[in-house]
Amino acid sequence: MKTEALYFAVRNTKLLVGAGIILVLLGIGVIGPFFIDKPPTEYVGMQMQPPGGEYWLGTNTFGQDLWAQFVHGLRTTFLVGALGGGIAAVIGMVVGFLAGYKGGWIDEILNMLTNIVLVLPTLAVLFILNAYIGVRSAGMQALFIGLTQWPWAARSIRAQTFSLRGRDFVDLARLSGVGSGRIIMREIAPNMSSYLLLTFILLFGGSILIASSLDFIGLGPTDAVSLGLMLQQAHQWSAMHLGLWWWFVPPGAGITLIVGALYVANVGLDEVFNPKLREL
Amino acid sequence: MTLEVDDLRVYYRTLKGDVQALDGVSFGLRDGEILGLAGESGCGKTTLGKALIRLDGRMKHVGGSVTLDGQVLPIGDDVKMNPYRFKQVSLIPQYSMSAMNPTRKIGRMVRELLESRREKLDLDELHSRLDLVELPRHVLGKYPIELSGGMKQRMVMVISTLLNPSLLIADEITSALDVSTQKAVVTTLKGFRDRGFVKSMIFITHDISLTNQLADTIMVMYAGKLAEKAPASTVVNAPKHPYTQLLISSLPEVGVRYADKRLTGIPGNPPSLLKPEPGCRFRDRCPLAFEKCAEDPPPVEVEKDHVVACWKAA
Amino acid sequence: MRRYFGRKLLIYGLTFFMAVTVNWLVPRLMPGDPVASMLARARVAQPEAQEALRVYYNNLFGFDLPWWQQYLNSWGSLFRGDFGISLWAFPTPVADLLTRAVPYSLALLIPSILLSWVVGNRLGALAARRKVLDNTVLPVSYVLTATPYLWLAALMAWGFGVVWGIFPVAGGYSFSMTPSLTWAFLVDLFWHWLLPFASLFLVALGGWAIGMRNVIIYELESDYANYMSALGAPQKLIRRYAFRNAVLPQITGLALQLGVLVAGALVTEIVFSYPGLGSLILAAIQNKDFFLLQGAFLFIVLGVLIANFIIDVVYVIVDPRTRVGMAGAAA
Amino acid sequence: MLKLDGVTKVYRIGAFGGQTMTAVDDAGFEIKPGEVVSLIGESGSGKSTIGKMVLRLLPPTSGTISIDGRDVRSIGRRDYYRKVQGVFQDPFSSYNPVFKADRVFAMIRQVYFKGVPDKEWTAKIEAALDAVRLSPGAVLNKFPHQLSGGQLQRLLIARALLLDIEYLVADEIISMLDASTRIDVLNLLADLKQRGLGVLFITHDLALGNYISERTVVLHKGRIVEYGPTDAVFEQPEHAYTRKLLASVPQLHTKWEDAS
Amino acid sequence: TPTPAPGASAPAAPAPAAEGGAFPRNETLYTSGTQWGPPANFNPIREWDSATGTKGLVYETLFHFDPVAGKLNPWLAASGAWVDDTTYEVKLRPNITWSDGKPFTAEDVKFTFELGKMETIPYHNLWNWLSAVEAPDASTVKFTFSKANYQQWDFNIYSRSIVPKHIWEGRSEKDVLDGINENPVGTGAYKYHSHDQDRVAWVKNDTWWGKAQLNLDPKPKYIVDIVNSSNEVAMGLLLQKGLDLSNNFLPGAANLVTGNFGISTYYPEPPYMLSANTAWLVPNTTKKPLNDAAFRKALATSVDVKKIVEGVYGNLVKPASPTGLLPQWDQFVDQAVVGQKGFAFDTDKAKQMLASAGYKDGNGDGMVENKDGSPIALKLIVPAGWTDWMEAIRVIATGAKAAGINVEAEFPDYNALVEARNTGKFDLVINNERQLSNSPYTYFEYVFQLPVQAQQNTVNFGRYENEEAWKLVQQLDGTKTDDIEGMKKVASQLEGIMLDEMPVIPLWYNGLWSQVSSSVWKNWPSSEGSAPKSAPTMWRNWLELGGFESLAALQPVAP
Ligand SMILES: Nc1ncnc2c1ncn2[C@@H]1O[C@H](COP(=O)(O)OP(=O)(O)OP(=O)(O)O)[C@@H](O)[C@H]1O
Ligand SMILES: Nc1ncnc2c1ncn2[C@@H]1O[C@H](COP(=O)(O)OP(=O)(O)OP(=O)(O)O)[C@@H](O)[C@H]1O
Ligand SMILES: [Mg+2]
Ligand SMILES: [Mg+2]
Repeated sequence: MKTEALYFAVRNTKLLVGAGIILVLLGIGVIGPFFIDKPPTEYVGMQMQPPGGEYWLGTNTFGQDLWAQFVHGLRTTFLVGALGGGIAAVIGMVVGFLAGYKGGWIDEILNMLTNIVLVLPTLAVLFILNAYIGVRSAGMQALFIGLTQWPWAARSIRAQTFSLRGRDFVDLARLSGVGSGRIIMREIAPNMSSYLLLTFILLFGGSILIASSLDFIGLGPTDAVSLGLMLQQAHQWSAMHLGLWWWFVPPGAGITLIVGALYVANVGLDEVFNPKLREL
Repeated sequence: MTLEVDDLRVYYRTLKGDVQALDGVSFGLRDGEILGLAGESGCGKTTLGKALIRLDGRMKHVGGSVTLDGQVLPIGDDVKMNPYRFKQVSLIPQYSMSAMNPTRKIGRMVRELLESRREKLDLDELHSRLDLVELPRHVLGKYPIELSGGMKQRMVMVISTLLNPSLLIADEITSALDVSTQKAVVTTLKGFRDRGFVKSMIFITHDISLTNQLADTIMVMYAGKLAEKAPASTVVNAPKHPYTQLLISSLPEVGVRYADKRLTGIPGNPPSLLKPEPGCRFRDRCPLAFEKCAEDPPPVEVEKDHVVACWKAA
Repeated sequence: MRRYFGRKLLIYGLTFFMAVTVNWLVPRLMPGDPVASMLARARVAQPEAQEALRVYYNNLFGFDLPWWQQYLNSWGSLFRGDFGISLWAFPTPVADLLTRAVPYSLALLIPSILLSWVVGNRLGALAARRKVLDNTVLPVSYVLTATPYLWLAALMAWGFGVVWGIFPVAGGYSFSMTPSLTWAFLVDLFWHWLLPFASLFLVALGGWAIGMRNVIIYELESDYANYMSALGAPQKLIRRYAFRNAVLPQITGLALQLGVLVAGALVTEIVFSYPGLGSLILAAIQNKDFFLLQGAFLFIVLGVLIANFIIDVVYVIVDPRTRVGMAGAAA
Repeated sequence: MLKLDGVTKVYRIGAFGGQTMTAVDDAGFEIKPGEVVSLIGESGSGKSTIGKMVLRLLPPTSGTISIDGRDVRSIGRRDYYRKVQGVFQDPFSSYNPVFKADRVFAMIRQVYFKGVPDKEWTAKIEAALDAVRLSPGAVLNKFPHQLSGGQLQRLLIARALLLDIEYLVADEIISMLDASTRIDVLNLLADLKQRGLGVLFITHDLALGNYISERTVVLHKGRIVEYGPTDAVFEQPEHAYTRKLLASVPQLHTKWEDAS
Repeated sequence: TPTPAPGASAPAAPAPAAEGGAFPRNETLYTSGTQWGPPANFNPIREWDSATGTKGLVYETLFHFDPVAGKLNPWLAASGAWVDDTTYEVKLRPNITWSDGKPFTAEDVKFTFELGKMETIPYHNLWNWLSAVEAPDASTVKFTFSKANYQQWDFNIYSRSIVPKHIWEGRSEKDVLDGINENPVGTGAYKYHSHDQDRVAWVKNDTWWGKAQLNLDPKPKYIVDIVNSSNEVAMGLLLQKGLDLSNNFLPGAANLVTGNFGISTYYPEPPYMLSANTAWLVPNTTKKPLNDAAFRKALATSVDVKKIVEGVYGNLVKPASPTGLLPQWDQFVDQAVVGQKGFAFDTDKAKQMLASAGYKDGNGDGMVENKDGSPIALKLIVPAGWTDWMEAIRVIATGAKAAGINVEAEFPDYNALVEARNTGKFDLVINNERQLSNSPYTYFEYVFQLPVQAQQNTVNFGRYENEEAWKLVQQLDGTKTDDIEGMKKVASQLEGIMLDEMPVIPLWYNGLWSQVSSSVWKNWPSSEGSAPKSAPTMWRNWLELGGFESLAALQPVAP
């Protein structure tokens, strides 16, 4: 079963392309900053330089090196995505597992809560929270995103748990005297590990998109450079009208590439795990 | 002769290679005959049933031919096969509970299905058939979800036989039912045949006792091959193939008690169909096996209508 | 059925209740003296105006009252349609600003949601299990859904507006116009609407196409589809059935996506300086106009809840399963 | 003695348990050590529900289940499961597909045999496997999908045997098996019975119930319609439902038409 | 430097031809850069948030002030003069009518100034030293003072909009302060036309008195002021010729000027803009080592303002003079004092100054310590999100570090910054909250005002205490505005104190942001040729500082 998944994994172009792009970008984001000696906000002098040999992505109106910003921005963007997606996934898992496994009134309450948060337009909530409480670090931003993005994950995990709970091996574990927590962790979760991975990937991508919206609206972190902030700055400083396309095209393309690659890899994985979707 | 299957080979394509699920099966079916298809799980019953109407994506028609009413069925070609479906070959699926589009009223679905096959819906005929299976006529105005499981099954039976096909395939349609419902279904099927809604029928099940209630002929398969085919009573009472014999003897019947008579099963497992070794596929489990079994036993008609594929029986 | 709606309404009610409560609570959770820090944030220089604002805020929040009374009062004013007074556009009532902006937002949202949903579903359905189409529609759709709304909007504004100069890139209508029911004005309005609409439409389109493709593949593999093929029904009919059934989860998907779509519209409006709620929210954030922000928030929540309810009703109308199931499964 | 007394199970379904459905209604019977009681009834009649209640996977809505006179609710779960175990209908779904099949043993070890040294444990497993006539080499260290249904069911029984159980709930344990394997498992149960095990044998196949059990309970729509020694139930069924059921059983050597 | 997208200069977007309720392009002046929210009111008393043009286009003041000539120009007034040391008499022009046809009289002026007796009116504190306003006849207003603050008075007479008594009489205090004042009735050259969320439109008042009496005749029939949603929008509109005058800070505007887009600024080369206010680096003089003037001076010497001007602002601003006095006040700068005491960027000199003041790097980390050996770690703050300033203070911190002063840039929330600044809980902060005015008095007041209070809300954030300097500032206020020499004398002394003590460190002059397009209207103010030299701006309170004159000088491109 595992070898079969691996067999399909290495033959699935979607997965390979998606994962490849993500790895390359991740690599740039993780390793890149070590090769850039100056901080990304340092202005290196020449302003509005188009992309070229010295400044790969050119410079902006202050003469900041956009490649340096891009590289650091990738890092922040991945961080916010991973953290926000991770937090959402954890909450989604806890709520989903508990509701799905325990059932009864716990399910009723958690389900109600999930539905409530689900219909709330979360970006609007984030606006309010960020504007008031003044979220000013990437970590906090990720936390807030995580706190609002979990419901659909919880919902689908709940459904999956619910169907797994009825499986005989769960009953068998109970007959072996195993406790609920252990059953969830050791019996149910491993059975949906691929599903959990897929959920996390989607949350990861979603968090990045939300973060970019927040950044763009001026509620981004002040202690970091992110791709969304680059877009915001480019917009604020009229890059479009000044013809500085190299200021706003790469960060947006970066986000699109990351999120798109995540989604595509997700489909690839889905096909690997789910025989029904495999191409014949 | 309605149906003539000749040396049919259908394989499943898998990663590890072809699963030879149907490896040279030949048999015939006369007008009005009901063939019960029995055998251990995984022996290729479903594969045979599917091969006669619709191969799924992974199935590959490797060889052999199927002739129905004198026409060779293009079973390997999904598109060319279409005109024969429903009109000549039809099936009652195992999944009757979910076989109907949940969002269409049944009557409308039937109409659209027929129209798509350029057939006119004969409402009177439909009504009379509904009466026959004791379904109220107003079910046509309902959604499938509004019917109980038994009603859905009967409805599907009516739909599948609406165009009076020559051959009807019923694969495990009773295995999820309790005994009294099983009986009703089987009786209905028989009625269909008797009224000429279907000319002949292949009834697939692993319950030999049940097959015996309905089938004129029983065909026992083992690991993708035909083991024995004979009139029902012959199979039940005087089987010739060692596998059939062992199978029959392991069936408890009402009245047989452990305390009185201890039945025994067949030791061992059927062989893998991935790269089966040549020779009789049952020989590892066969109490009568001898050297000759290393060669493939050909099906031999040992007496009229009684075909056995075994060196010992021949 | 009544139970179903009852339950839905309960959830919506609770959601609204929670939104209002959060709205009420958040300023009170701010560290320090909220009035003082709001005054500091509102860039009002004049000391006199500051004082007036302080009095105003204190009255408004009723900080001298017991908290439960403050809370009840907030509900009271809400039901009177009183969202307070905007600081940014002092002394315009927030409700006025919102009602003026909402038509623009709706004009973007409703057509883009509906059209993208319809077209996206068609596209996805077409693509499913058809190699060539699948290999073109799908990648494009993925790129589209992965695109941040704001970026696509910026690209379009740049390309069509700045570089080619075909479309205006800001405002709801030209500054040379005064609103009137003339053709010239309506054309102008449409011209300004087109780009923001198109960028919203495109991003959303991708999502629906992908969703539909995935759902319809499951439908095409479902038992009824298999049965129909076994009976020789043409692909056309099977696809038609599958499409209809796949659309149903997509309706639910629409409800789930509403929040995201609204968010997309907000940032798109900002890129195009389109005079809807998004631009209002941006102004509120930039000018620390918390009354406006809160008002906009409640407006959006209310809008989304109403839209959700409409979707629920539609769903019940189109899916017989829910109706039957809810009436209590028949024998 | 395992005894059910007035056991009723009402499921709440729908939102906030708005609707109810009585799956088991006032069921009472008992199982003695060394005895097989078969529980027969059509699909949905509440057989599994009873089995699960006995296994304490579901709490009864009312009524009591007792073992040797003690209400089971007063017994700790772990102690209870040392005495009462179950095997379920679908051997394939009884194993967590992502783990090796012999993990079912390891789970028991973790809870009940923490201190037992490896060697002793291996010996214990081998003994249990022997009792169900499995060879350790053939079944240990394999994934569930690498084993046949019969093997899997026997492994589960072996697992139960590790605990020196007194009662076994066998819920349709053979219905998914092939005719030829079926009888082997059935024979195994019969052997265990002779060793003093009490078995609640749940089935919808009357022939099987008849083959193995001492007493039979016939369940219809959650109610017990017939309860008595198997011979009596099969030879002189008192309830019309039982008779109908019996008449519907396909017999190998007699056709329905001939019977009626 | 790259040029903006070439297509940007292509003809305006083919917005459908203007018809119906539209403003004909060639008769309309489009402006932007002043309003950051929807036009909220037309109440000239609310001069901080009334719709652009309320004051200046509709309501007028007694005088205008010409910063170039440095003198008051009579506007509604025909003349004004001190009849004695504490009495000021204004003669009004004849034949001025309100736009509703009623005559404008001395009673209106008296009424307007007396509104200030209400506590919430912005000019309420005028009555601390104004004792009475009389209107002996229809064209004469007499102001009697308890104490004559000549400099402040001049500021008042060109700043206070005169409102019609017959309409405002009887309005409650709340109405006066908070009223929206729809359909404003003024004496000005324009009348209210219409407004929407994102614009306010004014239409020319054909019977305006100034046509005859001032010989001014503004040509635009309509003035439409567009509410800023962002600089981006303003720039886009400007490039598409949808906007004639943009008073936004448009970073990169230099490129527009040099890049053949038909867009120009006051100066065709750096600094492109006139100067409007000074950005200061404010040290908290109550904290060690910032309480040491020598240290402050060393810090001032370490700042590379040129780098900020070029790097951050792309030369749109110019470095401030060591006194920080705006160029318009050049005559008050005592060059001798500056030559002797002034400072300029010089890292080595800064190091030297630190050393000679006794600040040494004892622990060898490259940064000097306090005289007592404790480490120095100063935080320089600007609000988060104020991007140009954020950039600027990074430069400052870098320069300071190079000189051995450990300065870190930090970006707190605006709210936190204001709190820290007003309560004196900061080390270093940037501030520019003083505009050009009629008098350098306002600047010195900003720097030296005493007494220092628990909360310093608008002035002297550095809490610098120097009684002598504050006396001098008051003395300056008491100097008559035509006594230039007297003013210069006081100013020179104050400049001396400033340069010795460095209570604040002037950095650069923020520009009077103004980008104009000559596609529809020409004759914009410019440093070149015979073009008008007035301020090309619609900024709040600047219409009286030359803004209106600039509008009035415009000529249509196509007649
Ligand atoms: N999609 C598939 N891919 C690969 N192998 C398959 C596939 N479907 C069936 N097989 C294999 O083909 C063989 C025959 O399967 P088939 O379903 O015809 O058996 P069956 O007799 O119908 O069994 P059952 O009684 O369990 O329904 C089996 O060995 C099975 O493992
Ligand atoms: N968790 C549950 N919630 C609600 N109803 C349930 C639940 N489990 C079972 N039921 C219902 O209770 C009734 C009895 O179910 P049970 O599983 O005991 O039947 P059974 O006799 O074992 O049937 P089968 O032969 O199909 O296994 C059925 O109608 C079933 O639908
Ligand atoms: Mg089968
Ligand atoms: Mg059951």
